[in-house]
Amino acid sequence: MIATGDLFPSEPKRGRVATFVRRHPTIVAGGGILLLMVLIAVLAQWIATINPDKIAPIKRNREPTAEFWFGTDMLGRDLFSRVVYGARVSLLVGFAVAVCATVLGLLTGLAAGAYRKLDMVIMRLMDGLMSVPPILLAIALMAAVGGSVFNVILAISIAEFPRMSRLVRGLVLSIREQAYIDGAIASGSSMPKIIVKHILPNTLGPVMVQATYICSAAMITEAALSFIGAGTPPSIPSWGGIMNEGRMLWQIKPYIILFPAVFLSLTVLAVNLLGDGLRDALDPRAASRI
Amino acid sequence: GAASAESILRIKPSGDVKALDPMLGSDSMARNYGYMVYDTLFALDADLKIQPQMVEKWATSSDGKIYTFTLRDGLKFSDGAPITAKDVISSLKRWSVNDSLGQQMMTNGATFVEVDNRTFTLSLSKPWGLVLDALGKAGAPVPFIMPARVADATPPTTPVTDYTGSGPFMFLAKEWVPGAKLAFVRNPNYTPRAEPASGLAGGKTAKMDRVEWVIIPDQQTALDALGKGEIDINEDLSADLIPLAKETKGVTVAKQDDIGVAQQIRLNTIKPPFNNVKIREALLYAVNGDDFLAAVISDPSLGKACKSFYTCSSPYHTEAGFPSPDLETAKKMVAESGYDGTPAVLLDATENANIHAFVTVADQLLQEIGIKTKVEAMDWATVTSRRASKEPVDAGGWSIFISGPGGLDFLEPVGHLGLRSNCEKAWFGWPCDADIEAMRASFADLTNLDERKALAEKIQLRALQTVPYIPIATQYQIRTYRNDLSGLLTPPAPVYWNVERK
Amino acid sequence: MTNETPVLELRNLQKHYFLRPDFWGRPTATVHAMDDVSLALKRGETLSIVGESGCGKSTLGKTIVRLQDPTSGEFLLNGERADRLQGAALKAFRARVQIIFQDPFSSLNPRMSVRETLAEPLVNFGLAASRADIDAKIASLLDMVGLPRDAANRYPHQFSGGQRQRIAIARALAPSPDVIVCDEAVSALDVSVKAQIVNLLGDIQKETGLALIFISHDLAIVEHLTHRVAVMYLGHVVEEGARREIFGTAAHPYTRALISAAPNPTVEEKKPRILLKGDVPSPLAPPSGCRFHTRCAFATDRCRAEVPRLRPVGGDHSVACHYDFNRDGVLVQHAH
Amino acid sequence: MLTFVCRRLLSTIPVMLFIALFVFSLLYLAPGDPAALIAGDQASQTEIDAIRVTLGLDQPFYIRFVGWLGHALRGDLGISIFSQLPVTTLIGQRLEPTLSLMLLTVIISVCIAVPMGVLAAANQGRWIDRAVMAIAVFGFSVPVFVVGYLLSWVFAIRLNLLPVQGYTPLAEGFAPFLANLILPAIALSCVYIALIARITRTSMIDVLSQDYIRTARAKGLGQGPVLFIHALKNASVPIVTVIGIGIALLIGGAVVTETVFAIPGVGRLVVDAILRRDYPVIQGVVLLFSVAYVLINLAIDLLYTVLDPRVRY
Amino acid sequence: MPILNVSELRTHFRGERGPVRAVENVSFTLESGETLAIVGESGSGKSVTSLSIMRLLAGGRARSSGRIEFLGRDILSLGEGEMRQIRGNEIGMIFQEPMTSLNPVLTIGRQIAETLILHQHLSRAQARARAIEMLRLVDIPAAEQRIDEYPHQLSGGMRQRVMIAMALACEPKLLIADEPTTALDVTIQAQVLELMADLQKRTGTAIILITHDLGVVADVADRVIVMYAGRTVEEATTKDLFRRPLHPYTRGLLATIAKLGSSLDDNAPSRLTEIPGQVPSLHEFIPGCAFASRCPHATVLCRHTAPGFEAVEPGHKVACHHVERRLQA
Ligand SMILES: Nc1ncnc2c1ncn2[C@@H]1O[C@H](COP(=O)(O)OP(=O)(O)OP(=O)(O)O)[C@@H](O)[C@H]1O
Ligand SMILES: Nc1ncnc2c1ncn2[C@@H]1O[C@H](COP(=O)(O)OP(=O)(O)OP(=O)(O)O)[C@@H](O)[C@H]1O
Ligand SMILES: [Mg+2]
Ligand SMILES: [Mg+2]
Repeated sequence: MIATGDLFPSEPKRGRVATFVRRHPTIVAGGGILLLMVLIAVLAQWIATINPDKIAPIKRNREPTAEFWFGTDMLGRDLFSRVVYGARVSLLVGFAVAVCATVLGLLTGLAAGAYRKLDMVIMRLMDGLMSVPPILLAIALMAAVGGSVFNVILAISIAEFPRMSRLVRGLVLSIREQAYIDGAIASGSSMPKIIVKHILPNTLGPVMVQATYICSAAMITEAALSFIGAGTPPSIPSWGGIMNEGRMLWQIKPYIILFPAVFLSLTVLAVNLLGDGLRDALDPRAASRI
Repeated sequence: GAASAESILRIKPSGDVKALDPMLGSDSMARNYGYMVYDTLFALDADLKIQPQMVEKWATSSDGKIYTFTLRDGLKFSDGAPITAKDVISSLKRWSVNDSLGQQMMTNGATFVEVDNRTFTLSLSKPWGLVLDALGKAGAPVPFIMPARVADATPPTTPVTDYTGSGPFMFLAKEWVPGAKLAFVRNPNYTPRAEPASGLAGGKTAKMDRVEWVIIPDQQTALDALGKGEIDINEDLSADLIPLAKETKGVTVAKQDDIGVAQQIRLNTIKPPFNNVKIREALLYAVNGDDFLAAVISDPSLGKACKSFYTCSSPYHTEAGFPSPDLETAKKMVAESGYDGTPAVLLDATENANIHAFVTVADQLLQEIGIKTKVEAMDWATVTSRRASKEPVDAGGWSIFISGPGGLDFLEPVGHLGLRSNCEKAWFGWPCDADIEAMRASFADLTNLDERKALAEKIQLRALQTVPYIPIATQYQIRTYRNDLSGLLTPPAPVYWNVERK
Repeated sequence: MTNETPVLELRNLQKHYFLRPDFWGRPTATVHAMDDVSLALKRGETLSIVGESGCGKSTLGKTIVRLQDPTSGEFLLNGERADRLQGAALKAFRARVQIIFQDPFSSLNPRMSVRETLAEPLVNFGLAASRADIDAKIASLLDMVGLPRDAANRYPHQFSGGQRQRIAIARALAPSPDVIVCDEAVSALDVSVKAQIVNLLGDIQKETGLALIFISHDLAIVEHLTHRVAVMYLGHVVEEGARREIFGTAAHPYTRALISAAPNPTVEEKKPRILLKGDVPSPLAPPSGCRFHTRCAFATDRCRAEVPRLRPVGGDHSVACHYDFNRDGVLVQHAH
Repeated sequence: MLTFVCRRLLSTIPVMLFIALFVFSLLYLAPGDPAALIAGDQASQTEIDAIRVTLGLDQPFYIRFVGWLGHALRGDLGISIFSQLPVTTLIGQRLEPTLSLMLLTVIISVCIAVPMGVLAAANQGRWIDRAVMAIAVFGFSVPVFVVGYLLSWVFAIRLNLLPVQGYTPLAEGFAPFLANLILPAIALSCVYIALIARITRTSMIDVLSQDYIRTARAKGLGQGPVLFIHALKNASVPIVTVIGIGIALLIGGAVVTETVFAIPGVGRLVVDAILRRDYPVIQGVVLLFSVAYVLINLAIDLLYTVLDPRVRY
Repeated sequence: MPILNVSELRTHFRGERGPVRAVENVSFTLESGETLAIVGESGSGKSVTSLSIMRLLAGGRARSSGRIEFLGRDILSLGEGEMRQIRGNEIGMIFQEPMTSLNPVLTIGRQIAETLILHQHLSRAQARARAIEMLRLVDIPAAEQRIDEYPHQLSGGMRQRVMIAMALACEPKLLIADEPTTALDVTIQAQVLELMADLQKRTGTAIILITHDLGVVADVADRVIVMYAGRTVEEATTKDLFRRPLHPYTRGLLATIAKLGSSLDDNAPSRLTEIPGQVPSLHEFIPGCAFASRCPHATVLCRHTAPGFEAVEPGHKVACHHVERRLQA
């Protein structure tokens, strides 16, 4: 007489992989594409058959064919090879900026959040840096220090890290309010130790998510910088650079822009998806929602 | 309905005018601006012959040391004030400071004397054959005539801020948006000559009420704007867009002028590796202008790799002594030159597609003939300061930069920018050769064309030994414009009088 | 009772929070969170602090474990001044006075395993010589709080609320302190678990002679486990005494109202509730005189003007009220 | 409140000083010589040097900085090395296009992104949410110039509906003004829409799980009032914050957009100035940007008090 | 006719690790003017039961079965539009946290008036006047001024009174109060409970009072339902339940709870009675009695067969296989 049975059909049992895929489709998709891009970048030498820097003026501006899959540019260089090698610059810039900005952001953010006295100074400096639009800062830096991949990374990192710093500081301030920090103080931990053992690990979730956004923003900024001619030197193939070189021919030879644009968009998309996925996966509230 | 509305000509110029003062330096955009706003004493006609412009008549003393000029009657500045000999003298003095011909004129002891309102004399300490060439020169800086109050008050190193002019158009300072827009209206106080317009000479009749220069940074956007009639003229179309331009309805694609620009590889002759003349010579063998042109243009009519230090259209053009491209010889020469392996630093102004392409080709070429290279990417602004450095290449110096100055400065030996070999005073790269300098100086004294041609050839032969720079090719600038325009002139500087809408 | 020195003694302890800095950064508002509190705690004894939300209970707790510095006044641990300690001395002090918080969810670092959490005080206070020593000590701590030994390798989210509170207790016990402050340590727990934890604390106290400061607003639980009670109202201690005195013969009108308002799970006949009117005033602008006068049915002009001092009213019992009341809460006489 | 505003404004002075010094030293370190650019390609070193002296570019760093600072404090941002026009004039000319572009972008973005985010949040986990988020992420991923080119190709060239370039001041009529601005604003909106839609969604999801939303539902309110009256206002603080932060990004995007669509705005002014080393202009624009940033953020902080009665300064 | 008749209500959630059986077979009836208390520990399904009645559980993730008859209508089969007519109009609801249950950015006046405009179709002015009246009714001093204030400007007790005013604005037949006083201080709690009892006397509204505080139950409820792990284990009049608890869990619960006055007969602190063990996870399907794992009297039968929820005396229902034994004892 008592009704039993579940109101929801019981879910089919899945393997761990299948469960992960079902729960975090964005992480899987984003991670997958990103992995592919990393592979392309790492294996560029073997994937690209033609030297990307080899100019051949007679073969300039060819449409995509079996020989030149993505066609050639105005110097007759093979676009496919350049796009493949371009993955290196974009990914390098993306990852390196993410790492630099994260490290800088963590250092300053933790210091500001943990030590009241530093807070004012650091945050004013960050305000200052933030009030200059990243792209302008980057253009100015590039003008000052010259175009090289390293300088692009430096410029974008300087422009991006204040945001990370603010995020970390905010996290630190809220984590400091947690009772376990008081518990750690009562357990005799010193402030540096608390920062390292208690605060830092608990900022990592949001920081990682923010890092992915910085990574994607950096790739876009790199492209924009290259696009206005203030980015990586054009001798190094980068997606933004290829687009910049091809932008004039956009209406006659749209593929010159389109191929690198698709690669860039895919990569940025992948990193963004990964970030969104991570955010959902790491959100403690998501976890407590069962 | 031309009668009803104001007629406007909208032009996308080849670049922005950096400083609104055509006498300040050799910026060609400033010169183009100058032709809109100012007039000159003499000017080149369509056949590159010098014709009087503001001058009504002139005479030379028998010893060739005193010139007397009389201005046309009724000349007025745009503010209505009459143009006097005093204005002319002040303008010429200001001009001569920054112009190499002007400087030569001054070293020949030039002094100006005002005779009356319309007449003045120019006396020289010794005869000098280039007086009219100097006063009628079209390469920047051009001796434009401005009010004496402006010319006297503004040092030749500072841009003027009073834009009162003597030319067919008036500049509207109020509407000026630097970097974006310049507007001109017809100068009501200008009296054109009676002759028909020819080149930079003749009757400069402003047939449009208003001319606007609209700066559009993106080439593609500019061409689209032309196609849609948002602008009427698009100067300096990128060669790669020519096929698209040809497909665009209602648009004509044509050469801007027949002189073109002198694309060249400028070498730092005082620091290794190119202080070694053997290596420079090897480069003469290595460089094939056609290969370079192929990197930027598909249409062979848009450039010419004439093997000469003089531009292809120059009367002195000669290929005498010029080697044919031969990579093997070049390699051999480098091998024998005692090259110590110092890498050549190439300055790559990446925002300029042409320069970047040439640098890329040159880089590959140098490597092929066995010279180590290092390409440094930068913007043009950095190039302009970097090339002034006389440091060794590994201490912020340089070895090569690519430049394409207007061909006007490469027509004849005296005004020749590239051949100047007066050491420190020479153009960047500082070639140093007394022989060339002596021959250039004596060139001015010759008046006979054949003698001049012979001397020009001798200078070239000598230059092939000293190799002050490597000429690549003459490249023509392309102008596209709406089909409904007529009367477009093709002098070495783009000018917009005489243009009207059909 | 003997005359031994109290483990912990508070003398006129005061804590103000300064808020809303003006243009020059000077505070424009002061929260009088704890004013002039004097209390003493003996070894093996439980002192409960009761009172309504915001009356300064947690402020007191945090101050005596030196999570914050008092504004004025002093407190002594085993007869020695502890309110101004710094550096090594402060660290040594921390080992003697521990704290357990209300929320078992936020009081443990979610990223640290139970072992790491428990090892932290052991390492910091230099109480373990080696890894093996740490493991042994952790095992015995887990035994003490009734958790399985394999709990050491798990993380907080793998435990229920009651179990987490046991971990927190184990952490507090790790340096074998003299005093543990329990700030609402059982308030967030379910009834059936609450009993388990209260009993556990009692057992440990019996075993180790630990002194407890038990902060709570649950009067029934307090009455069950405590030796002495201090009643706070708006930062002041209004009444203090052995639990029998407080729950049997409360002298302060506020204490009486508090006890009568506490819901009692019984359907047998109860005394009528004393209903207080109005709300607790803001500690930003505490009322003059007796801070309770705005809600007190007996308030007089004197109450509005003069701050009553804690005065003994027989035995182990003091009250801060100008007046005396009989058993039924009727005003009997002028006292002072 | 007034105290708060004063404090905020005063505390920005060191920020500005820092920025000014930072940019100034950056420029000082930068190679490139405006004198050489003025003098033109063929000029000799002596001519260039002469120009440099008249422009005062030969003076040491600190003298130039202090001089600039002294003038700047008096509201005089100096004179452009090239055009010889006051920097304030130059900026003034360019302000309207840039402000209009940004304003239109913000309006378009907010009008599209907020409903998008609300919709996604209200349907969290369903396909509609996924679709909205996919669009948003995509907006992030495509560089603004690619969008710009595509838009202008489709609407200006193929369909011949709108001009491809240029700017018409508002004074010359709203229709031509809008015609010139709509494409660049849409191109620029992409990133911004993505940004706002994302934060709207997150913030709304947060708010929708709050107790007072349950209260509103328990009162019998329908989906619309619950989302737009009860939830959105609560979710607005982070949204507004992001809109503010986004304006800094917008300025960056504007630089590129202004180039593609040939809009004479501040972005192009500063890029040109950087490429030419027109120091006073760069300094002036950077100062303008930091002032704008500070004011925008101040405005947003003040807006908080309107949006959330709990916030008081 | 009873106002509310809930029979065999079951509500499950879709969880990542399979279904969460939050409510399993809850049945009760409620007469008008009556106060029914639902007690149980945290997670026992009290709130889910009330939210199921209001149909306020997020669609898609939650499903209910059984029957909820409100004034003869089956709530579970009503359309969303009809349901909205009931919410706030015929059934009012008060939530636990007065701090978070009021919208912080809207004035309290607006929040009260909103219901009136929606359901009673009053004009703004009328609704405002009525809102002021309601505030007076719940003893908020200076109601005219307070009405334009925001929730954060009120104390916790006042906020809860505003919640009550809001819930009662349309004079609902049924008021569901989910832990209305838990977050309040004892002295304030007493005020609020007094107020609710007072209002009920005046309006005759039936009340479902959800709480885990047996002290509150003893003070205000007519009848009590005890829930454990989503199931009802005992239902009785308040007096019956406290005097003669029949289910082992109820007994345990009553024994566990500290009662005031213990110090009067015993001088030293005393141990409280414990119920050993933990509440079972709602993820597991429990075939037998949910309390079996912690019950000292549990038998094999208890572990395998769920006991029915049956009346063992008039008005006293228990879900236990061994209740007879206890009745005899
Ligand atoms: N860090 C702080 N800054 C400013 N005011 C504070 C701070 N901490 C506490 N207060 C204020 O001090 C007063 C006392 O707070 P405290 O936390 O001690 O109360 P409590 O008795 O523990 O209350 P509860 O029962 O709610 O925990 C309160 O008014 C509180 O708002
Ligand atoms: N939205 C939901 N999704 C999944 N599970 C839920 C959801 N809401 C509640 N639950 C689960 O349902 C069970 C019953 O929850 P409910 O809120 O009814 O408990 P309660 O008796 O009200 O407890 P408390 O006294 O803590 O309020 C809990 O285990 C809870 O985790
Ligand atoms: Mg507290
Ligand atoms: Mg509940």
